[in-house]
Amino acid sequence: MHFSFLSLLRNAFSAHRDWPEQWRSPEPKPAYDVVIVGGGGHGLAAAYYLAAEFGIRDVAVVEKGWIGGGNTGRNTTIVRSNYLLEESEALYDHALKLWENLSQVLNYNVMFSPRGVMMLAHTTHDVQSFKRHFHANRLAGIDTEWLTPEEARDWCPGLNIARDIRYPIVGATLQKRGGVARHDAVAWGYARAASALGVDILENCEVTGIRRAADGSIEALDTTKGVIAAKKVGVSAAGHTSVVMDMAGVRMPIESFPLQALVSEPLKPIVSCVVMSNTIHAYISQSDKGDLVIGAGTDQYVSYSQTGGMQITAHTLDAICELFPVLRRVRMMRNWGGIVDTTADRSPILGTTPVPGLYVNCGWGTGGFKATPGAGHLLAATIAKGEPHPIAAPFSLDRFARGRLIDEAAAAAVAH
Amino acid sequence: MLLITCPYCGPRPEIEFAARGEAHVARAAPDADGEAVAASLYVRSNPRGVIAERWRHVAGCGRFFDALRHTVTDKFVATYRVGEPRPDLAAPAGAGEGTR
Amino acid sequence: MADLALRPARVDAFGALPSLAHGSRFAATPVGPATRFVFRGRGPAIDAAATAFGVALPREACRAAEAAERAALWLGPDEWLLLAPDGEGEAIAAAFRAIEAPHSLVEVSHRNTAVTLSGSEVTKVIASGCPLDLHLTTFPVGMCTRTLYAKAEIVLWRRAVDRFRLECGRSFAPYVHGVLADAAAEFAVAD
Amino acid sequence: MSAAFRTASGGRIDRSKQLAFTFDGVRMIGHPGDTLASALTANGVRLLARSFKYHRPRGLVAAGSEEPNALVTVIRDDGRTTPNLAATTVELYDGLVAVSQNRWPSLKWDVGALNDLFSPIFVSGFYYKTFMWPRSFWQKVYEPRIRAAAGFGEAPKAADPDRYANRFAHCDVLVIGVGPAGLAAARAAADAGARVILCDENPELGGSLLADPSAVIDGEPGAAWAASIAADLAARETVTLLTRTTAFGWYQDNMVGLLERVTDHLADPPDHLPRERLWQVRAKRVVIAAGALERPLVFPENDRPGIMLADAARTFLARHGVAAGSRAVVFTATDSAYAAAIEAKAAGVSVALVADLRREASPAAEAARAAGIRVDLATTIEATSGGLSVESVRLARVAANGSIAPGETIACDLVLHSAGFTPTVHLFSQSRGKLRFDADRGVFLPGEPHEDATSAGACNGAETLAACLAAGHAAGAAAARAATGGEVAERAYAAEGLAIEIGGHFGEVPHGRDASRVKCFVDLQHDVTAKDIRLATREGFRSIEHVKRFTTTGMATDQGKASNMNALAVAAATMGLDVPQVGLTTFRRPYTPVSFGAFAGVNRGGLFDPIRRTPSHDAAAARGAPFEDVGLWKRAWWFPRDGEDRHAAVARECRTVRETVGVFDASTLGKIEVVGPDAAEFLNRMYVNPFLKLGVGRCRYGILCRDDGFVYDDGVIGRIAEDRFHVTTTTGGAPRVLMMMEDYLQTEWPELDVWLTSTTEQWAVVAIQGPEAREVIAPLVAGVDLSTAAFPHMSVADCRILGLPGRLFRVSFTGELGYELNVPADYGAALWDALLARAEALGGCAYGTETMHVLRAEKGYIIVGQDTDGTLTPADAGLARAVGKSKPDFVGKAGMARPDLTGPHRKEIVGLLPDDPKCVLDEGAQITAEANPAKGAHALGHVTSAYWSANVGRGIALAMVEGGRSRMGTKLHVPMPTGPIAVTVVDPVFWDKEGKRLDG
Repeated sequence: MHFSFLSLLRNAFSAHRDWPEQWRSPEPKPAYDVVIVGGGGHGLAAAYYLAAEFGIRDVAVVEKGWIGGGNTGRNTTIVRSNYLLEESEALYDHALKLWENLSQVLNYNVMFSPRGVMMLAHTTHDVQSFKRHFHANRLAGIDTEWLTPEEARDWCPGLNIARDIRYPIVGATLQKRGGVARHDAVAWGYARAASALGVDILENCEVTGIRRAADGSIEALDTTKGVIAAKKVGVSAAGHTSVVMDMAGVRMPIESFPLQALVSEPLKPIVSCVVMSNTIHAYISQSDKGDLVIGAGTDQYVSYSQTGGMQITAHTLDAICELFPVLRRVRMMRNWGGIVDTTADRSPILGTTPVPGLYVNCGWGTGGFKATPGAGHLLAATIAKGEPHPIAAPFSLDRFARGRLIDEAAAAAVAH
Repeated sequence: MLLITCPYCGPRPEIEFAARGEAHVARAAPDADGEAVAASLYVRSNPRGVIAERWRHVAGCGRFFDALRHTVTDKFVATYRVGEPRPDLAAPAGAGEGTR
Repeated sequence: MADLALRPARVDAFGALPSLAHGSRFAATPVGPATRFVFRGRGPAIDAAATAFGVALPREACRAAEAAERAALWLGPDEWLLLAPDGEGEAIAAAFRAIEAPHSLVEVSHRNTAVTLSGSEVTKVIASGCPLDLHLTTFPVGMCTRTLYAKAEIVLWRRAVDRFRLECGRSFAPYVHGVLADAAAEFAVAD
Repeated sequence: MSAAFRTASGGRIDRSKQLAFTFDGVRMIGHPGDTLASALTANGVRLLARSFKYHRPRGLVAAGSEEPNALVTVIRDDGRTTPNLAATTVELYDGLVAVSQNRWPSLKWDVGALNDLFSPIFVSGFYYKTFMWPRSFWQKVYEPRIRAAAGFGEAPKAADPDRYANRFAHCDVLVIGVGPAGLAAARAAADAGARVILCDENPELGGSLLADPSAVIDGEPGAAWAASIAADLAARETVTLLTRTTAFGWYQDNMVGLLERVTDHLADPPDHLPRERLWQVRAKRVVIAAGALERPLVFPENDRPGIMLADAARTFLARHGVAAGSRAVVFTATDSAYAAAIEAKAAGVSVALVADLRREASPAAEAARAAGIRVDLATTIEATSGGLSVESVRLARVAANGSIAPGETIACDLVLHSAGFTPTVHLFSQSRGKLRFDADRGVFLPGEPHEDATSAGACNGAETLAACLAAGHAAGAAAARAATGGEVAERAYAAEGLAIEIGGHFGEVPHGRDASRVKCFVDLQHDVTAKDIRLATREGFRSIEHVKRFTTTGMATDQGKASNMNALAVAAATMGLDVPQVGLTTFRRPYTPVSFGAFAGVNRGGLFDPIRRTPSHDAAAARGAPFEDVGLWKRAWWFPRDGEDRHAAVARECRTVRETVGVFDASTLGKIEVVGPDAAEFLNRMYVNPFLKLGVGRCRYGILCRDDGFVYDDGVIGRIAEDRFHVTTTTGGAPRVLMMMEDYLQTEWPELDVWLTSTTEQWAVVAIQGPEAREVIAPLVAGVDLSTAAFPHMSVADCRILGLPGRLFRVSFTGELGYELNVPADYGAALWDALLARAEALGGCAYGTETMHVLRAEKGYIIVGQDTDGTLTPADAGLARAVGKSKPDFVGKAGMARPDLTGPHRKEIVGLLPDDPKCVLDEGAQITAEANPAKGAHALGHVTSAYWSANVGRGIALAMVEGGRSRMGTKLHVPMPTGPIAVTVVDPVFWDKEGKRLDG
């Protein structure tokens, strides 16, 4: 049933008794052309684009829990493409362009809200680093502005631009096309659209093994719902990449860390855009519901526990209170943890693997949500064509051995 | 905040420690090729289970040491000094008993 | 010697900050200028160091030993912080030159600065920023260790039930002093 | 004068004292011992809030922190304004000012209530289905309106001036919740000799005992018993007793976060006290005695003001001497609510009847009848009426076959309801303990623990006072034994009191209304009804996590304390599944909300991060020098003279250094003393440069890479003795370089006899640079022949400076004759003053980091972290010659040999000269081959350093350029918003290419 205000109105008269399920929940077929491992935003998007754009509809998405229950439903929903390096700019702006029409394309309001992403500079080194971003983005055709502290305050009232604080704000970059979206809706919207095109979404179906043919190529998956044969398999299981790939005998250059986030109680509008500070480790936005959505840092050790230490939360909130001193009395309502698969160069791995028929999309670290439509689209294209999509090509698994790293972190991280 | 048993100082809070990644990963030989370098620098077992990892009690005795920890429960199984072999979990835990 | 005339006065970092005094409840008093060395070594060098310094270097973790005006604090299995009155630096360095066994002796008299924390509420003030259990059963008199106070690395040494010596890097003194003052504020007024 | 609904006597309030307060500007009177909720109820105020979505009028549902409706803003002043506080948790003080939220123009007349008319459209998840057309309207029209309507309270207008404290604490046994079970547990643990911390969110200890007049323990009234035990515990040195303290979060290894509210209950908080204190408690064992919460019945229109939980009414009565209404209807599915009816009647409230969903009369029902209260069995409420307060309810009879017969309408201003109790398993679940489903009672109980924790009392399923006390004692004794080995004698408590019923009725009650249209609220704050949950399951949201996210049930500020089990039951019933099959949503931190300020604590303003100052800081500040942040350090940026702006000051400093002499504070550079027979061997392995042959008294510029082959840090390394080196690092790099060196030393090469000691803060360092440098220092230095012959460039010597044991380096980061004088840091200020006085006498001056940057750039000296960014090899940085190619190994040797780390595509550091000599390029600007590149054109590199060089008389720059050294003399372009700037690639040395000036 098409979603619209009219359909909503019509169903109001029948007390909403006639809404169909948003996606089918079939039993697995014995075999599929393509099986996507991981029912998060990335995996569901990949399945959708395989069916919608590449005409491959014999597709299943296997999800060990409930769709969108991993990092998709646990992140702070920031969307931006103002990255430094040309490869990253192309990757994330590809995703941002898809975000801009996603609600209409999926006929599902994912509430993409381009309210602007502001990144604060506090030191000389920040200014050098962010000016470099600013100029690189301009050259790449990615919208970006450089703001004085006063302009930053005007764009986001409540921001503390006093000069006498420990790390005064000395400037900022702003990407107006960046913003936030409703994370659950992204997963549900892709699931609904994919299901309508014939994609089977198999929830509570955990992969327990990967079977390979004599020639080493992908043959089938062992799952908690039985053996599922597949010509091609795309692994998009953020938080469990190493575990799944290990089943295929592929060791990954990835470590998984706990990442915490939190929300405040609902407040009337106070933070008008997304504000990020790398130097004092804080990022914050406000949801349509009024919650302040705040991202904390990662813990320092590998963990799949989806929790994290109090010192991490505290460190984030002391930074938030420095940027917005009016928020000290505001209260944390809910705090949770996710698992981020992290690579050495803080860039993802998206493409083929040493195993024929096996494709991987992983290592997005804290940047996965913003890439959702793009990652899904590129993974679909790569699986459909059997070779990396040009935008994905630089993010190959072999770049680490060759030394052709795409190091977004290095440019910002090193202090002198 | 984890409670970590330093093999020298005993149980201490995590904020005194620096995690230094997977243990027992050999450094690449000076003439190693790219694959070997990548294996040494980047490829990690990253297990969903017991991991052997390196810690330094940086705001304490300053010593590096190794630990076995379960990555789902976050519980330490054992901590042991650099150079000591990875404890056999089948054997009864001896010195360097975990934090619990 | 002419240059002695030039010799300026020593400015201890904690000494330059105001003392905190809240009656018998809490006081923070600068220790003042002192001589400090970090001794590092293993095996025979440790015994030789004890002879040279005049204080047996503790082998037990996190313990300090004192003799006369000098003290040796265990900071790590091969690391001790040696404390002595101001002005004994060159004498101590000379005494250690005789040690044959491989070791490292580095003067850090000015790297650190120290304050004495005391009073009936002293452990509460320290516990505002130090994550260790300061109960006498777990942090007895004579225990010393490197640890944290808020965001500063410190060396904490318990001299008596209600008296500690806190050492930190000289540039961290104003920060440590500020956090101590904030934590001690509630003891400015008797309950 | 006493408030209308205040009982004649009773309650744990001080009637002798009056407290004046206002709510939405109306002045009222309460007493010490009141909460804002009880005081408002006493004054007959029922309308306290509007709901989130439909703006329906709402009153109190509960008496504790689980209250979902009555959120208010409490105002002391602009900075001390606290939104979203549950009125039930706000202790009354004289002069308290509270206002309602999320309504306009007023609580009574709220325009937002229009939403209620559209509620047939505004069902769960409606926003996913609409607001998509036209596309631009989402951002311009729909979302702004949604945002304006959403949210509850407003953030304060001004910064919060209050202080927040932190306390790390440790104990053998932490007891969470101080009701009967908690008191018994704490007493047992303390008697066994354990160090005990016990905490409770209430101002008074005793928990349910305070609200149960029938409770008697060992012959004492329950409340009195609680007081005496608490007093006994408080007197013990081994016990820390915390009231107004909520255990909000469980972290790993038995670390529990507590929030202590220190001054919010005071009319005039004294300055010396923090507002709140965050306790980080590490407990060997934890006893959770969190009790149980009464669960609402889900019936049509169950959200009107005056409809509250029976247990809440009992609490208001027993603790605050407040009758919640004048004519009550009691609606129950268990015995628990009968006490409320009987107590209410005794307090003079007329009780119309008790409507009991059950078919058989229980002893409690008989007792109520004996007390003259009408009891209707098999009876439900299928409608309520009223505007800003409930006015009547319509009963219905539930036949054995489930058919519903409409019954009479009863006028009332109070409906007390109870579905039974739900154990509070939040913290146990947070601790990652497994919950088990008690099928008989339909509730989740603590199962296999993950941490060293035990649950005792009602939170573990106990229903009687005696059982809670026994369980508490056993848990406390066991916890103490496990933590300390201490023993305590068995203790049997003689106890009578009200028994609660764990379990009872779950989900929507039977009624004769159209279930697809009538509003039976499950989550009151978020306006989630039973039909919303059915809609979610109909649309395929089958996991309870999906139901929660789609309907937002359980996501309100109360985190679903009252709604979770009912929502689960409705979902399970709709799908025909058992509750465990649908699953339970995870309980997330915090149990109740925690202010940001409490986490931030002292980390604010000047104490947000340590501010590290050098010994000469005050002298520089006295000269008006601005400072720049480098790591934690404050470094003097430039030294302006009268009327000089930054540009003029830096230009003058630059010229002065090259013409005469300049004085620079280099104290922040990291320093590491490397000592031991293997010191040279160690450095030879760490740095890319060779060090074995470096002579004593000589220095070498060292480059440190990581094993990936990328430049990590650099610095000058001097050999003080055969077995002693003085290593310097970048200012920001000092800690991580020491960490890296210790790592290799301890874990890769433990066989080396060498030790590392940080001396960064031991030495104050002043650099003297310029033709007159030797002249400046000569009189202050003793014990070293300063002639170039005896002490050439890159020399080091221990000597006496100002008569002090010092260390002198002949080094230059400017290209001029230069020295760096090290003296013990406590003499640093004196050294600075002495040198600056000498230099100024010779026409020299002090210079700051900006001039240092310009001068080094004129010489093409790189700054790691500015001209490199962690992706450059030494060769890329033009330092290939420094790499000890013949060395068998060094850190980074294999890494930098990887195929793509060499070749023409590599970015190399070169110099750039803008065609317009007056132009100073923008650091970070991109470099392209074409003057006007197309969007997305490939950048050849970027400008890493750019300055106006007063000495060269033009703008100069360093840059990373692809194949840069092969492009010498070629023209490139720097596209700027204002248009392209043409530049020429040149050698990065702009000044004294021959290096003659090093010797003055």
